[in-house]
Amino acid sequence: MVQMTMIEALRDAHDVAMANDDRVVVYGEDVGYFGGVFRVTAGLQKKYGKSRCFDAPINEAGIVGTAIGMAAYGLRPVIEIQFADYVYPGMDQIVSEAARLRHRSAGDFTCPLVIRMPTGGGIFGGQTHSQSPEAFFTHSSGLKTVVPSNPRDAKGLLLAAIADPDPVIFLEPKRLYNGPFDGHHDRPVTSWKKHPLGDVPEGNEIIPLGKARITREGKDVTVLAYGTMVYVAEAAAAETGIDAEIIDLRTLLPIDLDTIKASVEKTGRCVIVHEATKTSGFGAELSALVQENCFYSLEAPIIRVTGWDTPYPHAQEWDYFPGPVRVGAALKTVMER
Amino acid sequence: MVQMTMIEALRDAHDVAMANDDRVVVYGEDVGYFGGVFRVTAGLQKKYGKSRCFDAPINEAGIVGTAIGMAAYGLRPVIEIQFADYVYPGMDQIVSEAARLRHRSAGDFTCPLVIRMPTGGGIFGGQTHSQSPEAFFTHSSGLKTVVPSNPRDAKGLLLAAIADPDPVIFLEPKRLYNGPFDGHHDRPVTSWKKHPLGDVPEGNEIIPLGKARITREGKDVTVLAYGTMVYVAEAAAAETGIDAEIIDLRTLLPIDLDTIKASVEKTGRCVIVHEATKTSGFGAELSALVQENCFYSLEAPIIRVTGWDTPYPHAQEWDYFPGPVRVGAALKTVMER
Amino acid sequence: MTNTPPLTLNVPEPGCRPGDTPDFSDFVIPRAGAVDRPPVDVDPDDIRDMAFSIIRVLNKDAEAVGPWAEGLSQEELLQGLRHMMLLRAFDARMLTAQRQGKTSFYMQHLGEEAVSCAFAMALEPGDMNFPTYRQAGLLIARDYPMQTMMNQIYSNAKDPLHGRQLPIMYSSKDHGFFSISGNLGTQFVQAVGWAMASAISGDTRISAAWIGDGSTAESDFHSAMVFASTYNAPVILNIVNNQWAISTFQGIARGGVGTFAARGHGFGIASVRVDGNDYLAVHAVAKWAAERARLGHGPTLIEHVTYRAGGHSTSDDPSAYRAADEGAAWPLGDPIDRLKRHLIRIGAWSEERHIQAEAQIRDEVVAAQKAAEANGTLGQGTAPSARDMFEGVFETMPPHLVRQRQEAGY
Amino acid sequence: MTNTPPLTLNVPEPGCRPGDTPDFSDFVIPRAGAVDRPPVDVDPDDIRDMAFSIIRVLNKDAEAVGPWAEGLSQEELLQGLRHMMLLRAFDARMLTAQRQGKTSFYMQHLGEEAVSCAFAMALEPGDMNFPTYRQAGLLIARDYPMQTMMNQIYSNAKDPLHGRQLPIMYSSKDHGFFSISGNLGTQFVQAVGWAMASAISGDTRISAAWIGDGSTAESDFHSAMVFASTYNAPVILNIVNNQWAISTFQGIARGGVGTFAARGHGFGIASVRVDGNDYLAVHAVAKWAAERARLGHGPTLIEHVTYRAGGHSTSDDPSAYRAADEGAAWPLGDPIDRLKRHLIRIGAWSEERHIQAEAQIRDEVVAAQKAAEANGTLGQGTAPSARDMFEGVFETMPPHLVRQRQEAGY
Ligand SMILES: Cc1ncc(C[n+]2csc(CCOP(=O)(O)OP(=O)(O)O)c2C)c(N)n1
Ligand SMILES: Cc1ncc(C[n+]2csc(CCOP(=O)(O)OP(=O)(O)O)c2C)c(N)n1
Ligand SMILES: [Mg+2]
Ligand SMILES: [Mg+2]
Repeated sequence: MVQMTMIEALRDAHDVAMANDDRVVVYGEDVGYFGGVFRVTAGLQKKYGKSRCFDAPINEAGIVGTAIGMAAYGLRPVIEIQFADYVYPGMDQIVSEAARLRHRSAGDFTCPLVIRMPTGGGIFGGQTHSQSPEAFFTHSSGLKTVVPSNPRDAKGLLLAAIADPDPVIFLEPKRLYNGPFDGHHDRPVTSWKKHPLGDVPEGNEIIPLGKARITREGKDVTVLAYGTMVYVAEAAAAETGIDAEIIDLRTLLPIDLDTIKASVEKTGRCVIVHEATKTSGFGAELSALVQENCFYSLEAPIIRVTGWDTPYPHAQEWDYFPGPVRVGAALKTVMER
Repeated sequence: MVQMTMIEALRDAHDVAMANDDRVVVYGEDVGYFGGVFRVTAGLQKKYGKSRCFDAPINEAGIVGTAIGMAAYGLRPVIEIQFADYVYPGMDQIVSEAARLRHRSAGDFTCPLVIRMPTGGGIFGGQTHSQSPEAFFTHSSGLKTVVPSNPRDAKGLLLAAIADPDPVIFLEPKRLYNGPFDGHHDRPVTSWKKHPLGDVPEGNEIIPLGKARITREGKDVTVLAYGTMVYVAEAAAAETGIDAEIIDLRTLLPIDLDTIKASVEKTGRCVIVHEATKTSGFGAELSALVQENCFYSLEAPIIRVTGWDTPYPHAQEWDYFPGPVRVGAALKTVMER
Repeated sequence: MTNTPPLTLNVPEPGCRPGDTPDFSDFVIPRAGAVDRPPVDVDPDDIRDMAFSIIRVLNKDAEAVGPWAEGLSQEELLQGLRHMMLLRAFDARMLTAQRQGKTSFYMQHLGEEAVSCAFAMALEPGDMNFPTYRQAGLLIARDYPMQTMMNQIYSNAKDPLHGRQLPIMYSSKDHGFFSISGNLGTQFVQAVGWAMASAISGDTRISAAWIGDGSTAESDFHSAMVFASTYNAPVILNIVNNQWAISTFQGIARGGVGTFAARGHGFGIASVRVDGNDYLAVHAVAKWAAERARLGHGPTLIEHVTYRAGGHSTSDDPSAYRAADEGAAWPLGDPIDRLKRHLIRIGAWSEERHIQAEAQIRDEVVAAQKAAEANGTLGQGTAPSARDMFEGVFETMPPHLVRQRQEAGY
Repeated sequence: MTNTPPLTLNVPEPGCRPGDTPDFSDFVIPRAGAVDRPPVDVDPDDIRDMAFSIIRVLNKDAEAVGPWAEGLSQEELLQGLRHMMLLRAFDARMLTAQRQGKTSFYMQHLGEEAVSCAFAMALEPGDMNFPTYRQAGLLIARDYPMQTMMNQIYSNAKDPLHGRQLPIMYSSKDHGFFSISGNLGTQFVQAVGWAMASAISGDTRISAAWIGDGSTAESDFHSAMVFASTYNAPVILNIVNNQWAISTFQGIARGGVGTFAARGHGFGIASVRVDGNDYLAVHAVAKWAAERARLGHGPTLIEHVTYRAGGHSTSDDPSAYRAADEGAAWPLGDPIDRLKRHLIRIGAWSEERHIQAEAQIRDEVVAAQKAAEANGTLGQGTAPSARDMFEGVFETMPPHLVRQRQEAGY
């Protein structure tokens, strides 16, 4: 085990995968010589050469499109979209091509491809460095969508994503790159270097996709969260004293329905938290799933705490961000009903 | 009143809008000389000249992007995406630009723009002529999303969309272009020319966005549907004898929550039907909204009847399409619980 | 500049619309043999003029002339003729089958058979095409079984794509034929990625990208050019300029530039035009481009100048937007007729043999069709299972799809 | 072809990385005055060479020479100098303010001031720019209040964009400055649409599109070229080639072609390059392009050749990827210095007056800054209301946003 930040853990996953498998190639904007604007790929070009880690032209459609061609050839491209906010030009290649290649060719061609992108806000990045577009991906059949919340998961899930035979969208909550941010933006954040989840196994240790993790057991209410919101939920539980069971979904699709069901059947209550815009966000799917599967256990309406249906604002960032106060209020409300 | 098919009604809406307002310009692939592959814009170029109705290069990003520039200039572009399946290359311009221009410029620039596209399956169009991508739009703050289900609504809602000061996504269920298809693909479809909803008011009669229409009153269960599914739901109600209240949402965003709430509070049950892929489809949002707003009225779990989480298949079209048998089964299930 | 006249919008118009007399007199056609054949390591900047000319081999008298006339044996030419005739006969039968309701949709190649048939023979096994819907000649010429193509078209029980795809959206990795997408342009940049992968892997295989004239307007065309140029990818970038994109003439996509091939100049890519109705020319140019790619000289952009003699698809009626006799006036002639006349001229063929061959090919196609129809047609006879719709979305079916499949009753 | 050597991937590299000695000896710079000035109705095909040269007016001795040297009075030149100095001083203050935590982010123009400042003066009121984040000179030169820019940068209570946008993402319709997007390239094609709208409306106004060298790789660049070319839109398409895109040198975007301007050739668009550090040259070329557009001769693509002397943004440290002294070695010099020397040479300016002007401009900027800071800085003092975040998503707030605003407590 080595103590790592999330950036280091992601870099390590790349390193391990590239060392083990020649087919793994890594590219994206500023990814090669410089090592990425968040430095996730720093050092890889030097170590593995320019044809395995390189800078790409600023063209997200081209980055995804060429990666699909490479995956069809037999390589295992791992590409970076500099910010999740910039994925839309690549949307057609992702939704119409990567997601459907195996199915439409009946397995004649496949698309083992990982598309990494920093996601979420909390860094005063304004509307184009803060978005959480996961619902676009979960609505596209043929994609898996992963959101790690700590260095250990980041490494294990990224290794699983790279090993996966199908395209995986890998969303990295950038506010967690250095430590477990809980939404208290006026307080310092502990570094992963001093956190148990910063303790990362060496080598090729995979965390399977599709398995959620209960980060806090509780009996009062189930909180479904992922990414940064896991820590916000933990803070809210601690601050309200409500005995919440917090589930870090880790993989949004395929979703770990068994874990969710077992928990909601136990608690009878459910709060869903995400940073993305509310309407048609992934929380809607979670809410629908919970009510379809746990209707008779539910003692109160499910509450969604999410970003608002507005662009992500710059100055009003903390009014937009679903912080511990809003999550705490939802926990109280759901307990009072 | 004139008896019209949906195509004719849409054409008439264009005609009225272009005649009344010089700022209305219409373009898209094959839209000019030929009048569109579904002939919605036939005759407009001849009547209004080549600079108000013209053919566009095959570049959806460019079609949307230029339209944004035109809207910012002060025109009112109405553009056609040939099939909704081809909107993804234009996604960045829609989501990042059209949807956010007013907000990000604090009203300095606005984007009154209508993006029309034929949507839905049932024509053996395979995976690239059948999709229903409405959930992508409802998740993007700043867009309105409209789905008419008959000629009268098509005209009135399109006129409202063109008059709207903000960008509107206008999804036309292509299976309804000629008549109210109810999913019984082995039976002939009545033409709109013999249907009361084919009776379309002349002139500039607007149907306001954001207002649902109850197409069938009932007391047993509320069915939330839009587009083709309205007729499927009607058939299912008739065939099962279940006294369903069927709501044609017409506008998905802004959603008419009042009408939904009043109905579910009355019936205590809810079935949601759409053709799009289930996971993160608009049905998820509807389900979440209903359970948030009507939790204490609900006597049974809300059921979603939707397309499956697979690409839209060619040969298995009727296995994918949520037809009256599946909707009827859901009505029975929801009544038995 | 304050008193300038009002601006006006320029909307390009084709020379001829229904009711007009077709007139191709503006269309400059160099004589066969006129264009030089540079070495494959030529600097793209030194052959800019080739983007404004047309490489042609067969002249009016059906002789093969000039520096691009070489390399194909009589046997190969006869084979080429057979491929094109097969494709045309195949198309004719399938158009009829569609009209008979045996399938939902079909797209033909009428007039464009040389492009894909000749190109196919210039690649090596292992190379990969990223075709559009109008290059079935790549399969026919590579002996992909017609019956299998028909099984796909009929979405029947033997359809290798299990009924999932629209008719003609074939896929065959073994035949160097990438799965066709219904979304225009996407494959153009994927081909570049495949070629980059080959280069990354130290392989010797190359890829070929395909796009229509209208679809060059798509953004993925640009992505392909940017990546191909930057990484010097071993790819052949084919534009099939058949003059029309459904109802829209090529001027709407091409704008103010003389030719589509000229698009390559903005990227330093070697760019040439070829007479797409001249089997020998297409083959020679394809060979040259393949050699360039394989020897590490990078991408070549080829504009195949041809004419879509039929409708866009079975859903289209071209008489609504172009003169009925425009095809007849098309100055580059018919590819089958031209190769046939050449073969007769060199004494390798005759009118009689041609008529015999036509009959025999028709029989072959009919036999394949019968066999395919024994497996069912769309909605008739055995069909791919609904269960199969849920398979193959992922390698391993995740729980939510298992649940949905069960809910669907399979 | 079976025994060909393995392929390899070409990954372009800049001439110089940290530790290397900068070397621009490959960079061919024509002497000032060398490039012809064709009439505005020139056929784009006749000036293809201009895409491979550089229009320059100021020579080594700071004289204005050649056919592009004309038109600007001493007063106008002094004004130009002042605009560039204002922009530089503004940048310096705001960089410091960002370091002091008064805002989250800033992007400067160091070395590129001539491009936007000179261009702004070539347009007419009513014309519309679609800028990127590095053309604030368009506002400064059009006398947009610096204090308002700072209010935006500080997201304070007087921010015209109500705190919604990232610093420097200005918008001012009245100043012909379209709302800046954080997504690269999108505005390039929107500008074409605006120009098409002007033509559709029989207006006389034109638009100007802006994009960086790296961002020309984006697909929207292609969309813009296709639409501008097809409809002959009255638009000026500006590429600001400042050699770098964050850490990526221009070769990654440009690929195998000599210049970015050459991209226009594939579309039949008049394409020229200009010395972006030469105020007079930029102004003259912009005037020429504007006249072409306004007179209906269509789009012009201008590559402004300049150098990003500073970091990409306040989040960037260029020493990690380029030689520290690369900027100093940049052969086109500094735009302010060059115009200053020219003005001194023609007797309109002096070192003393320059020093005075610098001090005075600094004072002006400081005064504006003080006034802006009185309205608050990011997170300090009065701020845009959270309530305002919900406003303006639509013209009329729909019920779901009213509910959310209430839920949020506003
Ligand atoms: C992204 C996308 N947009 C639009 C379409 C609809 N469409 C199908 S074929 C076609 C015309 C293509 O013309 P061209 O590229 O010239 O090819 P051709 O049919 O002539 O071979 C159009 C507009 C599509 N399939 N995909
Ligand atoms: C669609 C999109 N992709 C990526 C980015 C991230 N990004 C911001 S600026 C930049 C570099 C742009 O370089 P260039 O176009 O040369 O402009 P310059 O900064 O040099 O003025 C990148 C990659 C973005 N803003 N938008
Ligand atoms: Mg074509
Ligand atoms: Mg740059």
